[in-house]
Order: sequence, then C-alpha cells, then structure tokens
Amino acid sequence: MSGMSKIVKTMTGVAFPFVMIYGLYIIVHGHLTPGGGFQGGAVVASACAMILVAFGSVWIMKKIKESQLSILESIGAISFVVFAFLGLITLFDNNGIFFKNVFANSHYIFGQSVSYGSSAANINTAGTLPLMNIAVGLKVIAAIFLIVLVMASATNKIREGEAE
Amino acid sequence: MAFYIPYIAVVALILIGLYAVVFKRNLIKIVIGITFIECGVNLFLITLGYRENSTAPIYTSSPGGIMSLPVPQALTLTSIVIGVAVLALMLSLVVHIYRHYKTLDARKIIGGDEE
Amino acid sequence: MNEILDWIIHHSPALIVAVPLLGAFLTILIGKIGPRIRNVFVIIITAITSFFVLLLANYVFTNGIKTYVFGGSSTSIESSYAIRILFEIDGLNAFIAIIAAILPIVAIIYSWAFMKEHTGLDKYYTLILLMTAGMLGMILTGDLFNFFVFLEITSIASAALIAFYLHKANSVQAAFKYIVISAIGALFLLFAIALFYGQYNALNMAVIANNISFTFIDKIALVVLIAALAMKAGIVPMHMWLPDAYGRAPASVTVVLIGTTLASLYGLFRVIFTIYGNHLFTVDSSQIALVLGVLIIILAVVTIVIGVFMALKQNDFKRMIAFAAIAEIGYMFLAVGAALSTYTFEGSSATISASGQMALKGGVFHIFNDALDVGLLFLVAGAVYYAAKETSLNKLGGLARNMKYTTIFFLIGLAAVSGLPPMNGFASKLIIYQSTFQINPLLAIVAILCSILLLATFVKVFYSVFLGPKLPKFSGVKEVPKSMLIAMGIIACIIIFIGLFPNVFVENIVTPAANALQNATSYIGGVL
Amino acid sequence: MFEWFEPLIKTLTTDSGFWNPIVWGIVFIITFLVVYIIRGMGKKEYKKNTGQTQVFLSGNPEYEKEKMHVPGANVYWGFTEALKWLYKKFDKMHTGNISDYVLWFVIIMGIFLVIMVVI
Repeated sequence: MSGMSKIVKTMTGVAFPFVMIYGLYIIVHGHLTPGGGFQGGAVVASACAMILVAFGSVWIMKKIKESQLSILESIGAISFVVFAFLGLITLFDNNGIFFKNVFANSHYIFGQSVSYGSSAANINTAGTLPLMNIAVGLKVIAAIFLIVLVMASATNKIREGEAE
Repeated sequence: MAFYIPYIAVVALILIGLYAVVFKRNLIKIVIGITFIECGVNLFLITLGYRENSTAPIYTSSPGGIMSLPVPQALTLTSIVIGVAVLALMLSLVVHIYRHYKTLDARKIIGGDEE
Repeated sequence: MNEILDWIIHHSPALIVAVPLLGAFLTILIGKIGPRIRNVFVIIITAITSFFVLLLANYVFTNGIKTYVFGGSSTSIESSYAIRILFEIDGLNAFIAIIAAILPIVAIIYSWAFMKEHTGLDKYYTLILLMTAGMLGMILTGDLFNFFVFLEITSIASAALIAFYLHKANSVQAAFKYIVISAIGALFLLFAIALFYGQYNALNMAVIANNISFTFIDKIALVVLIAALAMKAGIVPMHMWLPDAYGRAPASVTVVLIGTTLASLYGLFRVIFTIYGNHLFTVDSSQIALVLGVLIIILAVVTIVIGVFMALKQNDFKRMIAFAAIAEIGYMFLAVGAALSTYTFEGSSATISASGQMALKGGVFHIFNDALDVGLLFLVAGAVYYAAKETSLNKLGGLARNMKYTTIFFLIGLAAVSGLPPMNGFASKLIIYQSTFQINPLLAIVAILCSILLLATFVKVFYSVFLGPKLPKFSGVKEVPKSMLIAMGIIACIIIFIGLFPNVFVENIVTPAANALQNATSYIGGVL
Repeated sequence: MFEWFEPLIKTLTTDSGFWNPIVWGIVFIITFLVVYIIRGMGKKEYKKNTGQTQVFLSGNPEYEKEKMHVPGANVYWGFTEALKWLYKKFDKMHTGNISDYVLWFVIIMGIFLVIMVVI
C-alpha cells in the first residue's frame, strides 16, 4: 500500500498524538473509568492503523519490523502471566493464590486503599489490576497493529504477484 | 412488548448469520455471516444483563436499590476480543485461499486428493 | 521436600494452565537465542506440565474432588454470588487431563526432527504450547464461560497450526473449514451459556447443575450444547471437517488435535452427566434419559459405520486414519449412549444397570486407548511422509525393507486400533462389546463387524505401504531420525503396558472416572 | 517379595466375562512353539542361487517392480464395487463444501430440538 495525499498525511500527523494519548489514558485509568487494556489498546492500535493508511505499508515497514512487534507482544503476555504468578509469592504457605491481588492496600505501587464514600478517583489504587491493564494494553497494541500491518503488506504482495 | 424487541433482534441476527453461512457462496460473505452470529450472541448477553431501575455496582456511594451485575458486560467484552482474533485468522486464511485457488467460491474450494 | 510437593499439588490446577501459557510466550524470546535451546526449553515446559498433571491426578484419585479458586482464598461459593472462576477436578477431569498431558510431549519430541527443515518454528512451538494450555484449561475448568474461552484459544491455535503448510492449497482450505466450524460451534456454545446465565445467574457448572429444573429453555440449551460439542468432537454427520483437518495438518499437530477433540467430547459428557445429570437422574425423568440415550446410540452407530466404510475407501494415508479416528469416537459415544439408556428409576434416585456401568467404564477406557492408538498411527503416517515425501497409498510400497522400526510401530498401532489382543484396544473394546450385547445384541454385532472392517482397512494400508516389492523410487529411503522413533516408542510402550496389564489401569484410573461421571451430586458438593 | 507384581496380573472381569493377557500370552507362546516344532519337521528342499529363488509367473516374464505392486486403490476393489450404491450416497454426503458442513449442524440441531420439544 502506498501513501495518500499530503493533506491526509498532515492531518494524520496532527490527530495522531491526541488519539494516542486518549488510548493510553483509557489503558492507565482502566480500574477507575470504563475501559481497560483491550479498549485502550484498540484505540492506540487504531491510531497506528491510521498512520499505516496515510503513509502506506512500505514506508512503515522501513520504520518498524514485524519481529520487534512480536517481541513486544510476547513481553505484554509474559508480564500478564507473571503478575498472575505474583499472587503465589507467599511461598510454602497456602495463603498464596494464583491471580491474587498482592499489591492492593500494600502501600507499594498502586497500593493505596480506596477511601470510603464518594470522592475523586485515586489512580494510585487497585494493586495488580492497573499493572495487568498495562500489560494487556501492550499486547493488544502490538497484536492488532501487527495484524493490520501483515494484512496490508500481504495485499501488497498479492498485487505484485498479479502484475507479474 | 418493547422488552422483547432485543430478543427478536437476537434471533434475527443469528438466523441471518446462519443463512449467510449456509447459502452464500463467497467466503467473505461466510465470514460476515459468522460475525453476524457473534453479534447476535453478544447482544443476547448484553440484554440479559439489563435490570430495570438498577444502578452501577459501585459500592462506596450506592444510592440503594438493586444493582445490575456487570458480569454480562465482561463476558461480552471477552467474546468480542476472541471474535477479533477469530475474524483476523479467518480473513488471513481467505487471503491465502485466494492466492492458491484464484477464486472465493465455496463450491470450488473443496479440497480433494493431494496433487 | 514434602512441603514443596504439597504446595505444588495445592496450586497445580492453576500451574497446569499457567506454565504452558508462560512457556508459550517465552518461546518467542528464547527462539532468538537458538533452535536447540528453544527445543529443549519447550520439552522441559511440557514435561513440567505433564508432571503437574500426574501429581494432581494422583491426588484426585486418592483424595477425591479438588477445587481451586482464582484470586480468592475460600474454595466454596455461595449460590447467590457465583461468578468467580473456579477449577474443579474430579476423577473424569483428571483422567482426561492425563491423556491431554501425554499427547503434547510426544508431539514435541517428535517434531524435533520432523519439523527441522521448516522455518517459523518459534511460532509453531508457541502455538502448540497455547493449544496445550487451552486443552488442559478446557478439561480442568469448572466454569462454563471459561470453558468457552479455552475452547476458542484451542481452536484458534489449532487452526493456525493446521495451515502450517501454507504452500499447500489443501492445508489452507482445511484450516479455513476448521476455524469456521469451530467459530460456529463455540458461538452456539456461548448462546447456550447465555441461556443458563439468564435463568440461573450463574456460570459455574456445579451451581447450574444444582439449580437446573429442566424448563423449556433448558431443553433448548441442552440441544444446542449437544449439537455444538458433538460437532467439535467429530460425530457423524458433523464430522466432515475432521478428515480435512487431521489429514492436512503436520503429523505432530494432528496428535495434539486428537487431544482437543477428546476435550470437546469430555465437555459433552460433562454437560449430559453433570449439568443435566442431577435433574435427569434424580427426578423421575428416566424417559428423557432413555430418549437421550437412544438418540446418542443412533448417532454413534452412524458414526461407526460411516467412519469405517469411508476409511476403507480412502487412498490417502492420513485421511484414512482420520476416518478411522471418527469410527473410534463412535465407540465411546456408543458405550455412553448405551449406559444412558439403561437408567431405571427406583425410590428417590435413578440407578444405572450393572451392564450400563460396565459400558460406561468401557467407553471411558476407550477414550484413553483411542488417543494413544490413533496418535501412534498418525505419527507413523508422518514418519512415512518424512521418509518418502508421499502420503498416497497408490504410490507408496515396499517401505518395510528400509524402515524396520516404523513398520513394527505401525503393526502395534494396527493391532491396537482394530482391537486385537493383547493390545489396549482389545481390553476396552471387549468391555464395550460385552456390555452392549447385554443391553441390545444388535449394537454389539455392529460394533464387532465394524471393528473387523477397521482391521481390514489397516491391513490394506500395511500391504500397500510396507509390503510389496522394493520400489526403485524409494530405494534411497532411510529410517527416520531418533527423536521421531523415541516419540513413537513412548506411545507404543504405553499401549503395550496397558494391553498387558489392563486390570491395574481399569481399577485405579478408569473406575474413578466412570464413577465420577455418574455422580453429579458429589461434583456439586465439591463447590457448594 | 513379588507382592508388587500381584495387582499387575489380576484378571480383568467384565460382568459376563474375563480377560487376562498373561494367560493369553502363555497360550500364544505354547501354540507358537508347537507350530515351530511342526515346521522344523518339514523337508529342506530350498536351494540358494538356483532357479528356485526367481519369480515365477506361470512362465511369463517378470514385470517391472512398479507394476508388480498392487496400489492401495485396487485392494478391496470387489468390496467397493459391490457396495457402490452405498458409496455413491456417502460420496454425495462428503461434498467438501463448508456451507454443507454447517447445514448438517443446523439439521441435527433441528431434529434434536423437535424430538426434545415433543417429549
């Protein structure tokens, strides 16, 4: 796929950061507002797809390789499973449970307790959940972008094959 | 009566999807039919989650009354995520089928003995 | 040491699914280092998983039901708040999990040499591990929605693996058919789950089984579940995807695919005997059990007959074994249907007759034997393909002169799959014949006749592939590499062991599984 | 000392019969020995490197190896020919078209639904 006109490219450049930031916001605030890893990841990936459509798959394949994306994807998946494994951290005693939320109310990362009653949402709560959201978000961004990229380049190859 | 409209839509979506899968010959249309069935099932799940005059289950400042359990939404979301993966896989297989057979007619893509 | 073991057993339901999942994603990173390290890593991961499965199975067979709740500490649930994800393992799960743990490790050892020439092996191993995780998750889970999710994971991974030979048109179309069939089956499964959720506000199998009252909606759900899961298990006339998928996939993938098919069959048994079991067999509705049993028997007989007759006609090695595999699935289904039709209602609860119980044992036993026998035959077919680059029976011939060990393994598989003594297939088929003869002699006659035809089918394969004069075009054929022989050897050893000592196996492993199948009340009691 | 061996050799009893591979194996070995002894009593007329080792087809010359081997499709030709009417029906069923696969699923679901609703 080759790129589109200059107007489209410019406007994509303007819109891209906003879409990106919005997607990242949805990922990070997954435990407070509707949304989460998948939804935010899909938004970010759609921003990447927008770049793909505007600038063409040939241009983008020079910037980023499939193998890099697939490593990113597996890092996301690994970190999700590792966060689940962290629940087992209390070794040799039966209190540890797979997927247990070890960071909640622990005063470490995302570890503050939620105050009772209606109040402004505190992002520094919910323990493992935001971390898992981020991991899922990473995986979804990489995976959906990879799918779109591979399909775009595949159509390119088919077109070349027909021209021969 | 209005309460039943979503269920009618569910049945209609599933039947339309099945019709497309069974009677349409184009592979892309078959894929679309499967997406229709998926939409119908997702709509069904969402409809089941509705409770009249209920509030969101945020416990800290609940106004009281019944709350609706957000489980169906979670199920639907999971189902959508899986649907995306299946759709991507099916479409990429269709791309490969087109490469081999140069057609998307389901009647012509029937396999057969190894060449 | 004991503490560590106890800890592992306590957490094994989670670890069995999580370890292959983690391994799957680590494989991509480790694949960057080198192929040899990656292969060793994958073998270690599957070996650890199998070890956990064996530990868990041992625990379940001695101590009874084990439950594991994700993210929560109490193992029981209150009926009004049944939304947590819960793994519940009784005799049946543990039994099927053993099969599902043996098959991937064999497949991975086999593919060390079998897949060596291909590229993209990082993804191949990732997908096989994902399939393993999905399969084991399907088997161990106690939650219906979770079952659906794992079913989809398994289907997606296996569809991608069936299309591994992307340069062959037939593999790609087989993969497409498989994913369409899986998607439709899984979506109807989800529809049935939604019907349950709408009625009982629960997704947990035990809670649904406890509350079920067999309303009209439950009947619809039962029909949809039976149809969808039977399609995934390859019951005639919804079996057509199976020869395509089994025949076109790489042999190592096919072995794992057998496991996924059996996992679907397990789901079917779980639905009929546990979810509906409590109502079907404790309330006076033995008529429904009878009708259900007769329907299943009809499907099973059709499955056996069509599977065998189609197998006899095929001229492609792997496609023929695939049809034989369909017939074998029919035997399990026949035994279960026969058992279901013998429910009689006395007092407050229904009981299954003695011959029905025996049939159930035979059917459950045959699940294990079928996986091993058909798996071994597929591995042999893969070995023949590896050595001669040919699967058509019309072109092969005289391979026994060059491939001695493969021929011996094929003979073992032939004897086992067609139920010749002293292989394992004979023991389970004998139980099925004798028990179905007492329920209805016609069933036993059909079963025995089709078994003879199955033998005839494989004699044809034996003649046209391994016997005959030494063909000049196969003069350069050599015995397959060691890793493939080891993989076939492992299965052959298990087959012969079960064949020689069937009673140990039946008493210690099959009987708890068959009892768990009948005992829906204890499954419910494990959670509530 | 051999207590561990005891459960292994137990007989598998079904409710109307039994099966013990060990007994079967012993019988098999004895039969094999008897057959082997009887076979040993025969005359040894076979001579190497003579006309006896050559292929004999009623005096006709030997074909090429490829033609000598009966391919898989021709094995059980009579069986498939006799049951042609059945195989025609089976072939009609296995179209290979994905739509038909799904149609069978719908049909089976419909039949089951009708039967279940009637009861």
